[in-house]
Amino acid sequence: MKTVKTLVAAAALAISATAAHAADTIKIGEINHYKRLAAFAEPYKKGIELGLKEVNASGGVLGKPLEFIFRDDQGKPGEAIKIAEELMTRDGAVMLTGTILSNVGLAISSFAAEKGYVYLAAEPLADALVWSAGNPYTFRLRTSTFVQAAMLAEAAAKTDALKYATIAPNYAYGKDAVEAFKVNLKKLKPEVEFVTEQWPALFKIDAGAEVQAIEAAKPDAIYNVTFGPDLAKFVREGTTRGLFDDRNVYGLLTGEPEYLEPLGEEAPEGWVVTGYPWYDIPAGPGLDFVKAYEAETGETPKIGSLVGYMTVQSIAALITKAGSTETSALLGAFPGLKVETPLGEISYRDVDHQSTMGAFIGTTALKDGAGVMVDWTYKDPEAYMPSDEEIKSMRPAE
Amino acid sequence: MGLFVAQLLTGLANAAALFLVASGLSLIFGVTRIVNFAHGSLYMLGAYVGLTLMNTLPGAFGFWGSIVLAGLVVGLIGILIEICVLRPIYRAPELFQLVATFGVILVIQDLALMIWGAEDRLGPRAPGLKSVVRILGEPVPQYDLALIAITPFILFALWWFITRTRIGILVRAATQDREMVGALGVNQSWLFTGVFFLGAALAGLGGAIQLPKGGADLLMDLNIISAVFVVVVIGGMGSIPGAFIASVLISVLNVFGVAYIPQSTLVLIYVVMAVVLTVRPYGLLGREEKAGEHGQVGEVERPIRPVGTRGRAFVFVLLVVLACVPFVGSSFLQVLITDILIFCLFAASLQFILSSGGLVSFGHAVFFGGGAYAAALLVTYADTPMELALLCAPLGAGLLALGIGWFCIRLSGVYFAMLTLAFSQLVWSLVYQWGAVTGGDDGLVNIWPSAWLSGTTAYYYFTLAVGVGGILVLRHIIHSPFGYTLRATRDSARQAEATGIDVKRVQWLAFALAGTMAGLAGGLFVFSKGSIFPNELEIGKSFDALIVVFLGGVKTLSGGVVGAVFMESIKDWLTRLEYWRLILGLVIIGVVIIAPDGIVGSLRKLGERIGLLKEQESMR
Amino acid sequence: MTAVLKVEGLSKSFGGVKAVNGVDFEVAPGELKALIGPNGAGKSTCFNMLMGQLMPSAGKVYLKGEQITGLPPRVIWRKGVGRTFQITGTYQSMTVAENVQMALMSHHRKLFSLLPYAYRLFREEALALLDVVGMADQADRSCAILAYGDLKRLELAIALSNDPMLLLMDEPTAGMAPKERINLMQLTSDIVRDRGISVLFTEHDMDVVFAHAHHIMVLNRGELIADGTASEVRANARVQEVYLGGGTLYAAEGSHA
Amino acid sequence: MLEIDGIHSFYGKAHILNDMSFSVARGEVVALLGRNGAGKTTTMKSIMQLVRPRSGSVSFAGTDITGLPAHKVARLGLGYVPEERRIFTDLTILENLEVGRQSPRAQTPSWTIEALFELFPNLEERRNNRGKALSGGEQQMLTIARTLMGNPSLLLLDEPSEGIAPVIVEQMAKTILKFKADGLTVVISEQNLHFAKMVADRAVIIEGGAKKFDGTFQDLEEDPQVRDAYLSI
Repeated sequence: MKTVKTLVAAAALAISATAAHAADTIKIGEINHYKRLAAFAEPYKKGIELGLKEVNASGGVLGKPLEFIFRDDQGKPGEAIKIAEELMTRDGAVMLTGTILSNVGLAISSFAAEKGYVYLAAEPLADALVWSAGNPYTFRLRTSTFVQAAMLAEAAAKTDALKYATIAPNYAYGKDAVEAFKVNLKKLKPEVEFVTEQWPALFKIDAGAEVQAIEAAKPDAIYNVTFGPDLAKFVREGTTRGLFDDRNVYGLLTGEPEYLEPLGEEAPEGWVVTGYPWYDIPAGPGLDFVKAYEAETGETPKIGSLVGYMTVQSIAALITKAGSTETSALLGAFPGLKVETPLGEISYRDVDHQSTMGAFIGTTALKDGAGVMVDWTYKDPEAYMPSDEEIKSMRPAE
Repeated sequence: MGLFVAQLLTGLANAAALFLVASGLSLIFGVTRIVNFAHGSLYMLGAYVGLTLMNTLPGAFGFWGSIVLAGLVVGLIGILIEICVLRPIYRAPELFQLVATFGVILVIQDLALMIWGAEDRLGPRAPGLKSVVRILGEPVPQYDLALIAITPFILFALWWFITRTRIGILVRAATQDREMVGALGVNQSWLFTGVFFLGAALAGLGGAIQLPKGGADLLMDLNIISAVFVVVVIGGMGSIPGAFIASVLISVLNVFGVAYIPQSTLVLIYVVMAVVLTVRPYGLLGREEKAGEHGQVGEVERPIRPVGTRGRAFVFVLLVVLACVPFVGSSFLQVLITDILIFCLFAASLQFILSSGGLVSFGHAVFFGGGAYAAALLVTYADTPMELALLCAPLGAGLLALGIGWFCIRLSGVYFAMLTLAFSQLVWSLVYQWGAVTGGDDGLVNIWPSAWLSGTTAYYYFTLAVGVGGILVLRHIIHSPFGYTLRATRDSARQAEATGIDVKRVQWLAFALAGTMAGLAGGLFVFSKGSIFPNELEIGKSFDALIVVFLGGVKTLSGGVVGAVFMESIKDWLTRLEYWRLILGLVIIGVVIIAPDGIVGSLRKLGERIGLLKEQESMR
Repeated sequence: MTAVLKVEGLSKSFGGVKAVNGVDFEVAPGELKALIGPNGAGKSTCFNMLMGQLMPSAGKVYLKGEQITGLPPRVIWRKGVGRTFQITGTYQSMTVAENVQMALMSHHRKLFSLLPYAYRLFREEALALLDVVGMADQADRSCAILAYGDLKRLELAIALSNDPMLLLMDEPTAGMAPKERINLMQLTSDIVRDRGISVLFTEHDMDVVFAHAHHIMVLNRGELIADGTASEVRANARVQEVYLGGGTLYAAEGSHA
Repeated sequence: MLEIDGIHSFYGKAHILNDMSFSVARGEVVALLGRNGAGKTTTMKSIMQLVRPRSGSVSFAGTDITGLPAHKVARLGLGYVPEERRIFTDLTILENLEVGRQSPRAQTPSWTIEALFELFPNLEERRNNRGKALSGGEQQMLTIARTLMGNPSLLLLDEPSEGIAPVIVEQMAKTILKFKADGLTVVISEQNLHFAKMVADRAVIIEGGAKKFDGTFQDLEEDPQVRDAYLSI
């Protein structure tokens, strides 16, 4: 028993001793899944660091340097909330941002609303964040799942395909992505039929079995939401077994460098995908970013790099507009905030706090032994979003 | 028909890697009694090493050579782990070694990240086996056929090795009585090391051989380990043919599950596991395990007494200090202590059933998460006020524990542990895949306390009262007749039965009580975080609790609480560092080696040696 | 007078092998009766069926005329049968007194009580029982550090805690030195006499058996081949052949013991 | 042959052997006598180095074996037969024997499986049966046979008569005398004085972890004080 107290006492001492801090920088609390999803989080972090360097080189915000405190949430929402509290109350962060996992994003969002902290969800894709579980304190940068799925549905509706198969990881994001595709496609082309829906467990795909099950349903086209190692296995088995021959395939996020690059020369050809064709960006702010990023890191950018970079830009613009780091000022400045980014000007919508960052949609091809997107276009999201009334009816009363 | 055959073949091909890893785990467990949690990490290393070698060595020879070499390299890594980490602690209490293997997982995770980087790697295809063969019109990849051909060969080789060679006989003899094997002139240390080499090499082989069907990524380790446990348990711990049958069974079932119930593949596997264990408690080919058959090593637990006046004064002072925290500490400190208190209550509930009851549960988080979900579901769907929902958390978890306990309590030892794991994973997969009700992975959010408790400080005091209260209640129960009865069933079930004690009933109620307390902790948790997600009842959460109990000291009363405080505090500090998992892993391994009796047990011994504590009467 | 224990046609087969085959016997009140036989003769199987650890394949067991066949051990214990084991089954993590208190808590049906401190319950009663077996001075020692002979005595005290009418003792003196064997069996005999308890025990030490048992039964290959007084059994040719041997070991000493 | 010199052995903190010394000559049968808990088994285990003495030394055939791992001690020719018949119940009789097999050594009786089956005919009948199917007596024979497969020059037998029917005990005594005739040195620990007298040349009485008497049985009979104090029949 004795040891209990000694330890508690020691722990309490250690914690309170390090609590002092100086306040000559503006600190932003950044929480992410750095360890277990390092493949996605690291380019994002590098994007942030590039953004910070540029912001601070031009004098920071409100005359002070901008600083991000990066913390690892271990992939646990409960842990993320503890860290969020620590960032806000001990480390002197003025607002929270980050997270790639939707569930962590949702947890922080709920926490931010309860405690009255501003939270910019940089990467999580779940639509619930801004719609069904939306709240006044939460804003989101990245293009929503719904919009990207709607863009793919639009492309799909233009073909003769009537029988669709879907495959998506069996968790909330996958479910949202399939639902959004179905809703949008049915709206455009009511006669389509979904002949099978496959739900492999996230990162535990049994690709051979999935391919067989889809093949057995004899679809005209396939809608894919798998990503990461699941996607690699699915593509390999599907290619080997001829699943993709003479079929249209629509891949949500499949064109993002994070997922396309590891496939190397086995990247599928002719899939219609959303992604980020950094290698093909015309001159302008988009290319400037790519060049700056390559120069800074020696690596080619991922979509995460872009999101990280735009997160810094958004926050810098937000604080500048608010003229203060007080929560009330930030909250007042956020709706309608306009930000100049590599993708052009985006704004944070008043109705659902979602940014107007758009998406690239194009077709996959092989070039020099690597998968790329060709014939791509960049589309603004607003045309694909539900109407303001629909959104208002989804968002909880405030 | 064609499709059916093709599906069967896919299942058989998928069984290959699973069987290799599972047979390695089973072999190691069979001989050393170590439940090697780090086996998935060896599988991951096999994949990375194989990939690196394949990129260096050209052609078909290079490909197959790389697979064999990867096995050998991982086998050598296994030897390193065995000699550096496990050898020093073979004499520690039973199952203590699993804490060390957990440390190994953390270390390997960070090392792999350092060496191979964060990006997923796609495995190369097998030279000459890149296309498909048409069987009854269905395409079957050539490599699948190769795997189907190789696996029985490995099974046969292992079987031959175990049953027909002298070393195999020695291995089986050592499984039963290590000391005796040594007394007959066999160097058991090297036998163990050899077995560890073989088991690790099999895992490495599994990792390398699956490369053409997948690749290498940093999530492989934990992704395969639960499937491997399922296979080993269904097949029967220590049985290699059992591991084979179970990997085929699970893989084939999975293929058909994908085709016919694509939404519930996870649930399917755990249902199969629960059913098999309920019908055949020791797995398909496992043997009945008598508790203590393999010699529960380590000292006997000492007689207990409630703490004296000095101890009570100490607790009182501690409580006063904790009560003063809001006046001096930051709001974060309150949040941190709230977290720690909740975890302490959770760990104490596991310690109750594990130490006093001798029932090692590998799935205790199901009651923590179960309680949290009970409360969260009530709030979400019935707008239940927080006070009532919080009351329902322990009740819900207690009911769940009564249900799960009814099945599990019939077994003992490692099989009990594995059945609790199966049920907790079953509940987890239900919560995870039944999104319509539980929100699945997106969890249930906006579960906040009532206004009077919504402030950080108010909730801090509330947790302090309920959490410490819960821990004290558990402690008192250990000293009550029921606690003594529970310890009696642990010390000698036979004697207990022969003196009027209904052993299973006592264990069942204790299990339910522990579940209830874990549920209370879960209830406190959900209202402190405002949300609940499936990861709170996942295998990892159960391991967290197990580790702190072992780290604190199994054969003590306060081990769980001390371990929880220790672990949460150093985690809070370490997670700020870049390679914190590496450091945490090393810290865990270090503590395990330095303090084989756990922190409390070792401090107590130290105290006795330097004369601070009264020494216990020694034998004779 | 009703027999305390009556066994009729008791049989047990394991996978077709008959371990115990049609055994009949009685134990009278106040009787100290031994069950001997070669290893594997079925003594332990027999004992385990009497105490409910094993379900008989056939046959009946009566305790004071009441049928107890197949009841679980804990129920048989509550009906007044105490048991000691060949390998002691005490609670290693408790003190000597607590071991007895545990049995008393069970006897007084306090097992599920959550409020009182267990170490205070029935302590006087426990000390009295320990006094009977001469262990009172060791009441507060940890059971784990007791000498083997003391453990055996403790087990006897535990077995007495529910005031049994019958004690089943499986090799009560196994692993003890000759002097201790005599002491323990003397103690048992005294208890049988003072409390009017009946005892059925198995034993390999013929000194102990011949010196203390009122009657001796011999079991061989699952069948009872003799049941009688010491001299009857010793004179039985069959018993000599299968069990006692040529007599080089015990013939001489048996007479003067 | 075997020299034990002032060893102190502990289990954890418990001091079990206190300055134990005795020696055994080649071809001799020595019985360790004493009540349960006196330290007989610990003495055996300390010789085998299954329990490592904290001080003092054990030497065997001129080699200091103190602190060696048990398997090395066994390879020097010390054969240990434990008390609780620790056979490998999942292995067949033949496999049990295989575990004990070591190469023959000079000046020591060598054993083959055939020779052992001649000595213990019961085992031959059941050669492919698993250990758990054997009766207690057969298990005891198997433990001895298993150790003999290592061709030991000195045999440590821990309580060979315990829990065995008298008729088997007699057989056992004959077997041990045969070993002696073959030139094997034997140390047995016993509580059964009748049995010890039948086989042993010399008795060593242990009490409280220390040696209290060392001499022939005749000496013992003539020293009633010792006899009554430690053995008391």
